[in-house]
Amino acid sequence: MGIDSLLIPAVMFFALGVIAKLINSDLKFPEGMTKGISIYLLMAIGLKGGMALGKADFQLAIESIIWATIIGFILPIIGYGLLRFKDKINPFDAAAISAHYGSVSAATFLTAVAFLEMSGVTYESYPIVMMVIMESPAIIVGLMIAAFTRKRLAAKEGTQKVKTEWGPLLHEAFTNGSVVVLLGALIIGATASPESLSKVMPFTQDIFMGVLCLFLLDMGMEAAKKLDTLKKAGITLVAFGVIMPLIGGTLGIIIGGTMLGFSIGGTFLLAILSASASYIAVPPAMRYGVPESNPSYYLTLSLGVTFPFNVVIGIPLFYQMTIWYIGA
Amino acid sequence: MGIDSLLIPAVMFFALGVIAKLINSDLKFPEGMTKGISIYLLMAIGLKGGMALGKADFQLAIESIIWATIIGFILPIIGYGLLRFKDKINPFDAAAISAHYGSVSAATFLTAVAFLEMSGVTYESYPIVMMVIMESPAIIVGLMIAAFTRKRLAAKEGTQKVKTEWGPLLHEAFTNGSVVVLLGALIIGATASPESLSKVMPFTQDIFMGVLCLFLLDMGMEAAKKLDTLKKAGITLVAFGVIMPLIGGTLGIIIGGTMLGFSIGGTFLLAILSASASYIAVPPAMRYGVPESNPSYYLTLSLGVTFPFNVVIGIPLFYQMTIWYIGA
Amino acid sequence: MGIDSLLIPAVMFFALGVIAKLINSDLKFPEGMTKGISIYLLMAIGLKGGMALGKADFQLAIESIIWATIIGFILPIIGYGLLRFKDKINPFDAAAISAHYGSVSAATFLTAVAFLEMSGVTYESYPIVMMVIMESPAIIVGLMIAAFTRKRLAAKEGTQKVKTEWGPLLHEAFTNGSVVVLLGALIIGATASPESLSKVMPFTQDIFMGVLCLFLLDMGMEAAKKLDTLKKAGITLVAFGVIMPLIGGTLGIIIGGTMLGFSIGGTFLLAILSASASYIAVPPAMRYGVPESNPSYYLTLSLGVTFPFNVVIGIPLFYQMTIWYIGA
Amino acid sequence: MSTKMCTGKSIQIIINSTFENKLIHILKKNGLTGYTQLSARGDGSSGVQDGHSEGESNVMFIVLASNSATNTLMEQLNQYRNMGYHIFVYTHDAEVLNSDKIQICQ
Amino acid sequence: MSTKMCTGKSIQIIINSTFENKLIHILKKNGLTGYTQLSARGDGSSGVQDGHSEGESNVMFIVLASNSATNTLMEQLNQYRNMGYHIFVYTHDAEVLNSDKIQICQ
Amino acid sequence: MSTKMCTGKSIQIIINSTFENKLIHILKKNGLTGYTQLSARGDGSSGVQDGHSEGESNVMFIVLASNSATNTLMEQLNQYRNMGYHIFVYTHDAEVLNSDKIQICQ
Ligand SMILES: Nc1ncnc2c1ncn2[C@@H]1O[C@H](COP(=O)(O)O)[C@@H](O)[C@H]1O
Ligand SMILES: Nc1ncnc2c1ncn2[C@@H]1O[C@H](COP(=O)(O)O)[C@@H](O)[C@H]1O
Ligand SMILES: Nc1ncnc2c1ncn2[C@@H]1O[C@H](COP(=O)(O)O)[C@@H](O)[C@H]1O
Ligand code: NA
Ligand code: NA
Ligand code: NA
Repeated sequence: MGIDSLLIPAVMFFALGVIAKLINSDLKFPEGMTKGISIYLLMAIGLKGGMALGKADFQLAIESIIWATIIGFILPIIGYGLLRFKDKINPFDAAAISAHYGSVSAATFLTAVAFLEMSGVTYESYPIVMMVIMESPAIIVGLMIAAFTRKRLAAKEGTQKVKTEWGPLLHEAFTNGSVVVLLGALIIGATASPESLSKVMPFTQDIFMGVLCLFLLDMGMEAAKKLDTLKKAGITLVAFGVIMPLIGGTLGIIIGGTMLGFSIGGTFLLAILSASASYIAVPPAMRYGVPESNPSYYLTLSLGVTFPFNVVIGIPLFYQMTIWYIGA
Repeated sequence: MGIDSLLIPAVMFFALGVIAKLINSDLKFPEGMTKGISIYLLMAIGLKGGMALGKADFQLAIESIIWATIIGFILPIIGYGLLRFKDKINPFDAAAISAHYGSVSAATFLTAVAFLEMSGVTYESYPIVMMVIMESPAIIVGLMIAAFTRKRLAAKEGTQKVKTEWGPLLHEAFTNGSVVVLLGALIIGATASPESLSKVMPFTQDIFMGVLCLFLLDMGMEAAKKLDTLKKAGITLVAFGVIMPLIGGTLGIIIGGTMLGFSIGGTFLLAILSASASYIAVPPAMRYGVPESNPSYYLTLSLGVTFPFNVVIGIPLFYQMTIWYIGA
Repeated sequence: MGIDSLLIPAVMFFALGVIAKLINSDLKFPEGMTKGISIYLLMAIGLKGGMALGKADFQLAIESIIWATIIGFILPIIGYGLLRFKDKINPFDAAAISAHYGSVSAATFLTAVAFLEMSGVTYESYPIVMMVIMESPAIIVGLMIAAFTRKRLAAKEGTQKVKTEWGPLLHEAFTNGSVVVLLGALIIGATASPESLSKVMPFTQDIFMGVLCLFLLDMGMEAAKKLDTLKKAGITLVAFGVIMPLIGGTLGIIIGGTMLGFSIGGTFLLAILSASASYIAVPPAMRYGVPESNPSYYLTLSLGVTFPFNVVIGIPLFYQMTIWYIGA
Repeated sequence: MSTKMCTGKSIQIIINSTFENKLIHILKKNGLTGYTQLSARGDGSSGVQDGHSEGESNVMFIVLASNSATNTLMEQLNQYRNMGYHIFVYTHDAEVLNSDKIQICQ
Repeated sequence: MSTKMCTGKSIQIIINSTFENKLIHILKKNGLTGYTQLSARGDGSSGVQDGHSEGESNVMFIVLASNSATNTLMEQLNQYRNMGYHIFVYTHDAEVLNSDKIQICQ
Repeated sequence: MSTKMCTGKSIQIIINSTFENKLIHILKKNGLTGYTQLSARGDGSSGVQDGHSEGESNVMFIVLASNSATNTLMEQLNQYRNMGYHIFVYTHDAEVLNSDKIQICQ
């Protein structure tokens, strides 16, 4: 299973994208194409989740939502602690970076779904709901830490304190485009009639895997572009980009397997969610809300280190760990 | 049937788009995506219509074309009369706005097609041809009214008269992109061999409904963006945006049911065509040809009032009216 | 078969595009759409070729690659000879133009594939590999001729000689985006498991023909846009744009039928490859590497003369010639 | 010792994209065969131009021209402005490297 | 005889696209209701902005304004700059054709 | 009391997009690490650049620099121009708010 998982087309197209950049090819997606594809992917996965959720257990859904919120709050706090250890990383950078790790990456999640489907493993719909929920809490944690830091520094230095503008930031945390499309499609998938949904499925189901390949080709190029900045980031940050998903993934397996009683497929997906780091919703929020932090760090880490780590190592690893933990 | 019709995915995605903007989400389609999708939709509907037309009655096709032209000329004149009633709206704005209502909205038409297909109701191919035809006449009527007004004002005020440039405007009326793709695909659908067309159908038929959902999501956002301007537009204009489709829809039912002898499906589609207002072909033509009018009014009305009115109320309403008129 | 071949939807959409521009329609694809579609087409054809290649003969594959390289070197030299005949075209323009004819046009190739599939004719996978290979050698020949010319002129005029920057140009010749996507998808198609590839096929196979139609619609518009410049180009160049594909196509039939022993389908595809002229990879390379040449000529010829010539006349002609040469 | 540059004007013209072809026509009639175009959005008295549909996009033209050619163009553009067209125009003094092929250095 | 134009400043502001709405808000508060926006990429101390994702794109705003309105805006933008926002601002002298509808000619 | 700004030049460079990386390289070699890029179309002696394919698109670079750095860059760009490259360059006087991080105020 281990190396096999790397030979699914989705992962191979990711590798192709990385190689394209490493050999300095001029391959480039036209502006807007990746964003268009990601709207499609979110819509498709949302509809799929919604259709499954329509037949799911209400109480377990609520419990999933609660645990998703808890994970979203805990992970950035753990991350912040790690980064501030021995005062290695300054508090603003630490706050902004760790916020990315409490949130999620839909592309990682979808690659994991592709992995399960290629292997014929079934999974529950709850992780899709959890993905929606986990977009937001981490942003709030990141902003709160930055606000406290700002207050403390202002008190110490006696300078005029910069007020955090909570309004627009909280708003952004809960209404960013990914959340809206995912949640909206989820509700539509759960409420529209099955016959009417079946007309939509050739678009949202049949061609899904192929579109994902195209998307991962571009993600590979983006990830590789970040490699340059890696040197500047330094060993501490790069190590963080590998250790943090290991912590998140382990936490996800425990919560999925024990607290929520998911099957192997569902537990594995929750592990991947927890292990993954955001690179769509959180970066703009941190740029706007924590302007004191250096933006080149967080994208480098989430896209250049953690995303490829999860796709290449995390997916087979967490799958094995889940089987071992739950006992196949 | 009434509320049911709102639960088809296409309409639900439209609602999602409206909500996204109402809660101020940053969801946004990349530049060009909507235009790309609409080229696809026009190509697909054109091919479909052409394939049906290949087997259709030639005389009825000619009659449909003649009636389409008549409707396209009559509706803007009715609209102009309504808007000029008691001199409420100035003649240039009235000319530009009413031109939109003689023309058609492909998205409204496609949502109506989706509604019929979900309900398993059959329909003739003639309305697709009529949609092509109805793009143009209203533009000419609008320009003619504006030209007359210009002449009258110049005579009254003795100022140097601004000459209307008919050439480029007539040209635009008959060769705009939507007309070319629709008409071209129609002819291709009617003349290419069925076997060769069957290779194209997975793209143009199977995934059609799904793509339409994506398109309506964006249309919902666009419609909601216009709500702000509604207040400035004033009650007269907003009322016009609701009354005009009722008049158009009724006219369409009478012509479709009595003059052309269409089935329930076909009559309903003609009602929707007549009720709908253009927001793609006509706005640039009016901007260029009637620069004296205020562009913020016409897009607000056609996209912000009439389009949602038709999708949410018009479609089930005209369907009931058609059944009642023809007698199921 | 002759006229029939023009009635396949792909060719008809190409004609529609030409007509759209001739009647000065404002139809226009949004920026980036064509590039996005062409990435998709290259990915799809690469996967398809790879899957076939997985089952193909290794030695014949190697031979194909060698012959592809030879064709790529010979054709631009023939072209240069023709253009320099009686010193008609200046050496820099001749070098840049002839380089386009040694390279290939994926859209022409795909239209030929569509033609074969509509006619139910089978073909080998080798020509797809040859398409990848033939992207590059011609660029190198073009650059070399230009470099020699530069040296000669500098010697004659005693001016300071401009050094050709080989590094970035050779690099571009071998790593341009089309080559990377095609070759990458080819390898993925040949190595990924058939089950995992079957999940990707609804996207890359089923909707392929439809997407190709959309692509050719835009290509038709682009080709027609070049017609204006044709007058400036003069009769010598236009004649070259027709004669050169005839030479290339004939060479392709001989090599495919005799040297490589391909079937009718495969031989025909190699003829089309040899007959086609690049308009994606080569123009930027010549712009950068041969700045002394006039860029408006080469795009006009490859896109405005040779591409439509091949689609409309070349495809049925070379098909007949292949049947006659091999004997059906 | 600095490279010789010659002085002229850079003319910036912002219009709705529906007028793009018309403006190109006007420029050509004035013998201004060189120009640069940028896709733009904006706001002003004719409402937000957010670039979503064709009728709601702006184009910004930049034309480098001699002082006298600039004056002539200004007069003509002013006429269109008086006819009701939304057209926004401003100029800067400019130094141009490419003295040879555009008619700037008299 | 040249068309009368009036003098003011063209203000160029380059910011990350996430601040787009905020800057529009600032402009409006200053009574600057007209502006032009261009999608931009770039490089500087906050790294390459290659336009790939929303957070890695720039926007270039161009605002034509009177000299005094320009001074006021500069002061405010400077404050944001001091707060840590990456904002790049420069101005040119400009001559504007549209004297009537923007508050340039006092 | 107006915010202190310092003077320099804004350099506008319009080139075919195939030269984008090369120009960035030239800028960097000159120590000009900040620049802004805009996607552009245009017309001129090398034909209409309508932005359709890669080889038919322009890029407009804007670089704010000190007067002396501008002179040096002009000389180098002029050399490329003499080699046959289509490159269109012009400058404006500019006042820059961000005196601290770019090498403008000497
Ligand atoms: N003061 C200004 N500064 C910069 N651009 C402006 C200004 N006023 C108007 N514009 C631009 O000109 C376009 C048309 O202006 P208007 O006719 O006022 O709607 C707007 O959409 C803006 O792009
Ligand atoms: N010297 C410069 N000339 C032109 N644009 C610049 C310059 N420096 C910075 N910029 C622009 O301002 C943005 C933000 O700059 P920075 O804050 O230095 O990252 C960059 O992404 C560039 O688009
Ligand atoms: N007079 C001009 N004003 C503004 N832009 C110009 C001018 N001349 C040329 N350009 C720009 O420079 C590019 C290259 O010019 P050329 O080398 O003349 O083809 C053109 O595509 C235009 O974008
Ligand atoms: Na996470
Ligand atoms: Na109508
Ligand atoms: Na060839």
